[in-house]
Amino acid sequence: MLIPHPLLGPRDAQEFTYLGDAALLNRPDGMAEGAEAAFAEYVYLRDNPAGVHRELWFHEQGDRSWLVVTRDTTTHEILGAELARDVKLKGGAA
Amino acid sequence: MHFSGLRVIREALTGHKGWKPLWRNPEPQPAYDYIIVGGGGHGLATAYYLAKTFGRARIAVLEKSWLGSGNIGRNTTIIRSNYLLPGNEPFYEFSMKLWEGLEQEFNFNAMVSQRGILNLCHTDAQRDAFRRRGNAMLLAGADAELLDREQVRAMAPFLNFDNARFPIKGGLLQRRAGTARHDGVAWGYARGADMRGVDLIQNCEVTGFRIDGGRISGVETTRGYIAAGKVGVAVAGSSSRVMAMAGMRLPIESHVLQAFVSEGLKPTIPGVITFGAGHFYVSQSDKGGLVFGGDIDGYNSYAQRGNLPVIEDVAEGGMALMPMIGRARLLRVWGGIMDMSMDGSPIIDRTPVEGLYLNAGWCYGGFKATPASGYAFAHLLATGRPHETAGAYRLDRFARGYVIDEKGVGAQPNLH
Amino acid sequence: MTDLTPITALGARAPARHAFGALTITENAGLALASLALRRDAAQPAPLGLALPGPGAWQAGQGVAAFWTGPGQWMIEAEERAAEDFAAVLAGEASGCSVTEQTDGWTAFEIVSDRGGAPIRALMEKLVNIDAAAFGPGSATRTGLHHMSVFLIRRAEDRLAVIGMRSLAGALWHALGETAGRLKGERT
Amino acid sequence: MTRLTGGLIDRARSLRFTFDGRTYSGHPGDTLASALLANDVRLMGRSFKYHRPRGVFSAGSEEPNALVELRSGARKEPNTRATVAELYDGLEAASQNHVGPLGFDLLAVNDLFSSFFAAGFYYKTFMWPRAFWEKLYEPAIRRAAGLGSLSMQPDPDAYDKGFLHCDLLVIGGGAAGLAAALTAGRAGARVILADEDFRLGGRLLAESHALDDAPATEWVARAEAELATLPNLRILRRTTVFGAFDHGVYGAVERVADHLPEPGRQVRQTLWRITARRAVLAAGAIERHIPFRNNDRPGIMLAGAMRAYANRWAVRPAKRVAIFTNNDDGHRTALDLAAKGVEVAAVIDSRPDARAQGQYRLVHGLVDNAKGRLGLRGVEIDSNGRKEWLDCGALGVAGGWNPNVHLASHHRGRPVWDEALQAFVPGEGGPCGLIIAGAAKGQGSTAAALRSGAEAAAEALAQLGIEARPADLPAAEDAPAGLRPLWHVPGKGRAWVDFQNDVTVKDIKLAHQENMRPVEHLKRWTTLGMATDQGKTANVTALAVMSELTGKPIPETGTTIFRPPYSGVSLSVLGGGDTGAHFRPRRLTPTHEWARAQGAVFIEVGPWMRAQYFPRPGETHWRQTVDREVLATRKGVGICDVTTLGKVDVQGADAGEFLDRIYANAMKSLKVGMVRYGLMLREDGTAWDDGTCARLAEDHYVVTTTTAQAGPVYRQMEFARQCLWPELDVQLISTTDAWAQIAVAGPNARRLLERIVDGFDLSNAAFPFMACAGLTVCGGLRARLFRISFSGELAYEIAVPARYGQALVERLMEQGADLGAIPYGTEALGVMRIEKGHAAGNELNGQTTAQMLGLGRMVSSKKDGIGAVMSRREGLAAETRVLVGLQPVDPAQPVLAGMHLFAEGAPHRTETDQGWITSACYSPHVGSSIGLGFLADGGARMGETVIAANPLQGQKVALRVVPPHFVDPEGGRLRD
Repeated sequence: MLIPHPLLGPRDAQEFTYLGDAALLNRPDGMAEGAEAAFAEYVYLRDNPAGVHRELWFHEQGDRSWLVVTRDTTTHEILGAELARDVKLKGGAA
Repeated sequence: MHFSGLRVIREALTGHKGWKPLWRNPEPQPAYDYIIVGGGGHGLATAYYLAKTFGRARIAVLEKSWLGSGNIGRNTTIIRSNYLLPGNEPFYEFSMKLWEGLEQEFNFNAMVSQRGILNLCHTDAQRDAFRRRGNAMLLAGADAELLDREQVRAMAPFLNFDNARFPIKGGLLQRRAGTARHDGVAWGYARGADMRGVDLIQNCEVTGFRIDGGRISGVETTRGYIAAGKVGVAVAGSSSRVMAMAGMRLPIESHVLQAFVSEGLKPTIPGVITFGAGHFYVSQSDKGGLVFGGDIDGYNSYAQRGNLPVIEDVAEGGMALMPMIGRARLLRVWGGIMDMSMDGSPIIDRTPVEGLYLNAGWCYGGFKATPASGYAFAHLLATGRPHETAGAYRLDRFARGYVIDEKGVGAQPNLH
Repeated sequence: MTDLTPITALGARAPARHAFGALTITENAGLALASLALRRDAAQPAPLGLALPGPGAWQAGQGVAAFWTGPGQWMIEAEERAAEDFAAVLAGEASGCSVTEQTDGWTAFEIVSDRGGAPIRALMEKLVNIDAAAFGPGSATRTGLHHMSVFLIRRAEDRLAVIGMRSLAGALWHALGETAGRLKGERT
Repeated sequence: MTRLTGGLIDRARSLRFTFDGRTYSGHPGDTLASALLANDVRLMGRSFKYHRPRGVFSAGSEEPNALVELRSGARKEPNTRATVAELYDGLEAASQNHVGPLGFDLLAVNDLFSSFFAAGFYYKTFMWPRAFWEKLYEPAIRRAAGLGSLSMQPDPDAYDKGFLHCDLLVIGGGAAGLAAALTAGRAGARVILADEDFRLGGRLLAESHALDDAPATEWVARAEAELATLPNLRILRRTTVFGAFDHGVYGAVERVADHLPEPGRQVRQTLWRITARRAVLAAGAIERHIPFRNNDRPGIMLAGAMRAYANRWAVRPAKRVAIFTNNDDGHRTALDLAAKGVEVAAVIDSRPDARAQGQYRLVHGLVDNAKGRLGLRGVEIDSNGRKEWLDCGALGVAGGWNPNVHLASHHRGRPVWDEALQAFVPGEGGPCGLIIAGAAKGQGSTAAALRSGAEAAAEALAQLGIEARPADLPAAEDAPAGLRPLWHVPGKGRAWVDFQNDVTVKDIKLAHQENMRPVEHLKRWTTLGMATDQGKTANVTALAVMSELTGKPIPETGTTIFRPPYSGVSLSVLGGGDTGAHFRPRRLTPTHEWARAQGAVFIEVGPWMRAQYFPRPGETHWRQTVDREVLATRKGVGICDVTTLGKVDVQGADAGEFLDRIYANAMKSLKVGMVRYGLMLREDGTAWDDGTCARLAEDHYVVTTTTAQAGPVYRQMEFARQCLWPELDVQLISTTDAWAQIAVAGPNARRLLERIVDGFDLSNAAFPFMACAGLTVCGGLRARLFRISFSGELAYEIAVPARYGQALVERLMEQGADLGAIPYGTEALGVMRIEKGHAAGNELNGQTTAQMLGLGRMVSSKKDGIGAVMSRREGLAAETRVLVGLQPVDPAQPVLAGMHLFAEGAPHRTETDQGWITSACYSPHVGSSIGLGFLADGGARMGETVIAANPLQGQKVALRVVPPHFVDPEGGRLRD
């Protein structure tokens, strides 16, 4: 697989470490009411779609950027990749 | 039709005219008491035990493709009960006991072969962990032996003892573990269920659940609506998709695991050997192929195929462990979809929808669990109560903090 | 000056050097390294007169050079200044930045070809999944090599630097030497 | 030895080789199969199940029959296809899968009882008595099964891997592939042309057609010469592209030295991972056969293969041959062989209206039997009911051609049925960027293949924005095949569909009868297509037979796809050569060479090699050494390299806030110049990693992690920085390797360090427990000093630039000689930390909580640290097991990690299990073995006796529960 790094172009996926669903960007507020239920969902439940999936990859053997990659889980086709930092600053993975 | 050596001889002498279909191809009835969604190993075993052990009738198994086309049709055939945690070990040992005698019970040779599994260890800390695990196995009534380096060498002299990056220090051996002919298991259960009146309906995909007032009333399928008293879902690889139709999100991600077989070879290795430090495990099939695998590819996938780096990684592990396999050739690589759960352990439980039950999250270890999974799921469906060995496999264990995390890696499915 | 005697990453008093056909590999023990990262809202500096390069690039100056290592992050190299507190020098040149000493975190192997770029490309083909033909002079990147993580810098058509973690110097030397040795054995 | 005229062999040179011990000779350009045929050897192997005698069936990598063990000793390679093994001088080959000589295989008895071994028979018997399966039935089956055997010796050859990048990968160097390569190469694109053969040309080498009125081989030579001049094009001969992976990545194996007796200084094979922006699959087609009774006799082969042997290798398969065909292509074989002077007994054509195309006997009819157990002697012809035995030594069978869709289906895209071609062609869902050309997509005539290859390349380049004109191509034959399907010859007896696995038409009928009708059931029940050829010559025929039985058309009966690899790939080359000691790189500490010189014993710790202990002369057991190291450290001073701990430099205005969020405990409040123990949780609330956090300046911290978790913790810190809180001003960089970090522990630690620091006040008042500072040592060397202790003694860790680590240790040893300074390794380190009750990897195993570790109060509820919320879940809060110390009631008794704990008198079962021992050692300080463990309700059970059970090793030991601090429980030593 090749990951289209937004700064470095296509790179061997072997340089990356996979984490999973980009919803992990949306960490609940641990000090809020009902935090435990929110965290149980955040930590454990996944949409796990057969199709377009937004997911986190870490360019561990590269520039150490976390990326949000949009990929089809049925074909492995990659539809785009962004710096996770930018996605988060724009308001998260929703 | 009862299978026996005599029968084989008689048919051989009379041109095999007497063999009957292994199962019928029934048309779906309008309603059943029990519908099992998924005609893979776990679904077929569930139907079998529901009919045989729990004496239930009016049972159908709905399979979107051919019987046994799930992960039971593509795995590395290992059976074992070498678990650590009390939530797991008694269950897998129950499964092991069901394997022993399974073939005589369902009169079908699934080639259950207790040739042993040897987990190698390479550090003192690993040996400590193996001692803890081996003892946990013995406490649950399973068998286990802790071997030192020389005992391992006597069993498997072909391993790399002299020039290894991770020297072999010993191993944990379970002699009763081994392999079984995966398709044969599916067929044995299917035939046994069919003989007891279960309708095995192939090419029948469930496309929706009909839920009235929080209670299941039936399933929509590609072959029409079928009413049901209770519905049990056992669709490894598709669990999230199927349960989404009932409005549920699961603590599961779907990942691809590749498995490998070499060209046929004369007997080369005795039982199952696992090399944790190198992410490699191997056995040899009765046909002579080395059957081996390693880690999952590590990314969400429904594509049923993997990529080259894992193939290389697994081969590297194999060559590091047993360099004498180098001149053997890889014949085939295939990929299956794994329900990787958030703690690496399965779910056998009721759901918030009354009458709808879930059997899922087997990660890449569902094959060895097939008998116990079917038995426990049938128990749950028939009695409404979890089987005594499967009581920890609850859906709410994640939110409540009772996870069963054998590897201790937390809520990251690709590490389990 | 301290009276302690340093050793190279390969554990010797003197840097290693070996020729394999067209390629010569030399341990660059004198190279000083310091990382530089922009802090929030900091303007991009030009330390030691270097125009900091963009993603995938290496920029050489007089005895110093810089290569991009990540968004807002660079590694600064200085020839033959390993014995100095180069990070302190750099920090003085880059206010508003986080600077960290990195000299001893790495081992640099300089690979020089006496037959132009082809042997360098042939070596890269056997070691890294980076398109050697597209990795011309001035390119720099980090990638995997035999289960290790390395920086590659194409210093010139006939020169490649491979910078790996110091603790892996022996393993990296083995990988480079083994591959270069086999290339020599091949028909090239 | 019989050779025809012509051919692409070098008759000027002879190569000697042996087969089953007999010496023969061939020529450069031969394969083992062609050379054996040239020597009139027809019997080459035995089938898998019935051990039937078999000869060569094809002329390529689809070969199901002629499998041999090639080479000898550690280089022995089982299951090697004689049809692709390039002949070299001194080649040794042996037939396989037989007991006794090849001609008198004792296991051929299986064939006599074949009716007992029909499809699926295994599943119906061998069940009684149960114990007989492993002991009797299975071993017998396993010995009879399998094919070749391994040498059981390590592969002595070298392998490597590499990475190639191109605009266009052309797979296959036949007519279509050459046309594609010429088109793309001339356009200036970066092209790789790969072919599995040792010679480019593909089928063109096997045919007698003309291209532009000259032999096709002349055009091939010209094309090859032109390609060689293009700097942008690379030809990989002897290279099999075995798999198509995601995003244009292809796996290929180049057999660098398989055509040589030994590789010498080269690698034997190279694994190439090719990243191609586009690819053209020009893999040709594979001929299919027509099953009839006894159609597996040695001498019966594919008609196209027969033609290849005659034209390319100048080999006649027998003096007198016959052809059985359902299309015009079979007639070509007859013409080519006749032209070479081989006697053609007849062409038997199943099409009633077929016409002879030359001077040979044409029979309208079928072949329905064959005789000649070890080599064909004749075939029985059925011409409208008239039966006749026809003498012949070889029969060519031409059943039509199947496009070689293998790679096109690697992404599980299903081939589709082409009614006109009566064959499956690649369908939708193929690998992205892969364009199919030539016979692989049904463009089987030479002219069509050339055209299709050129067009495919132009199309691929157009997609990349590279302009290319299809290459101008020579005039070539363009005849239709005129095929009329004939899938098998009806009749009694066994007619083979899958040769290697002995699957016959009858087996398929039985599968149908037993309702094993879906194609996957058919394959699994009969083992069809499961052999080393992946059913390349069997699958489509089997589908057609099943389709006849079900009455459904072939496409409704099913399709079949292939999986990587295209043909067998040696595990050696997939492993790529990094095996043995170089399987994974080893990380060495800055004092590694020094430790080695001291005679240290090393141990693998994750990727690192660490000194485990430093034996001295006279010490005969490792325990002696470790006890000495521990006692000497606790009495004087010990020195240990702890560089392997992860170190992360954290800077920025918000560094403190950031660390507050990633640690369970507070770090923002840490004073500059101080160190704090830090505990990290996973977001699920489980204890994850621990270490120290030192504040060097207001905006500068240094975090240490455990050795094992250095990578994951750094990754998690970057995740927190980039994905959770990018608004914080924080910069991270690892400095693990940059600093040699040396622990100096023991009552004399301060005195020793005072001798090397440059005027730094080490007094307890000036530099108390948990202080840190930057300073210089040994006359101006930059250093960092941390007053932290893992051993429980007065201790420091001193860090200097890594290249000075060894010199520093030497200096410390020299300066500490009179203070009793000794080096200690990881064993002594472990003993001292157990004696002090510090948690390490065995306790922090990812399954335990802060509460279990006795650190529950460290988890702050006043801030939103990672994992804090989930650590409060019901199940975690209800956990009563806590870390305790354990000491044997009888000091002579052993304590071992992994023992399980039980209340006295309780049965030893899963249900009564109260915990386990995590770490244990012999404590020279206590004078007995001691352990740490998690015990249910352990905090309330001090002084109680519990039973540690180790049924695995037959041990039961009574242990007293004690606090987990065996040394200096008040902590006076480390604070003074």
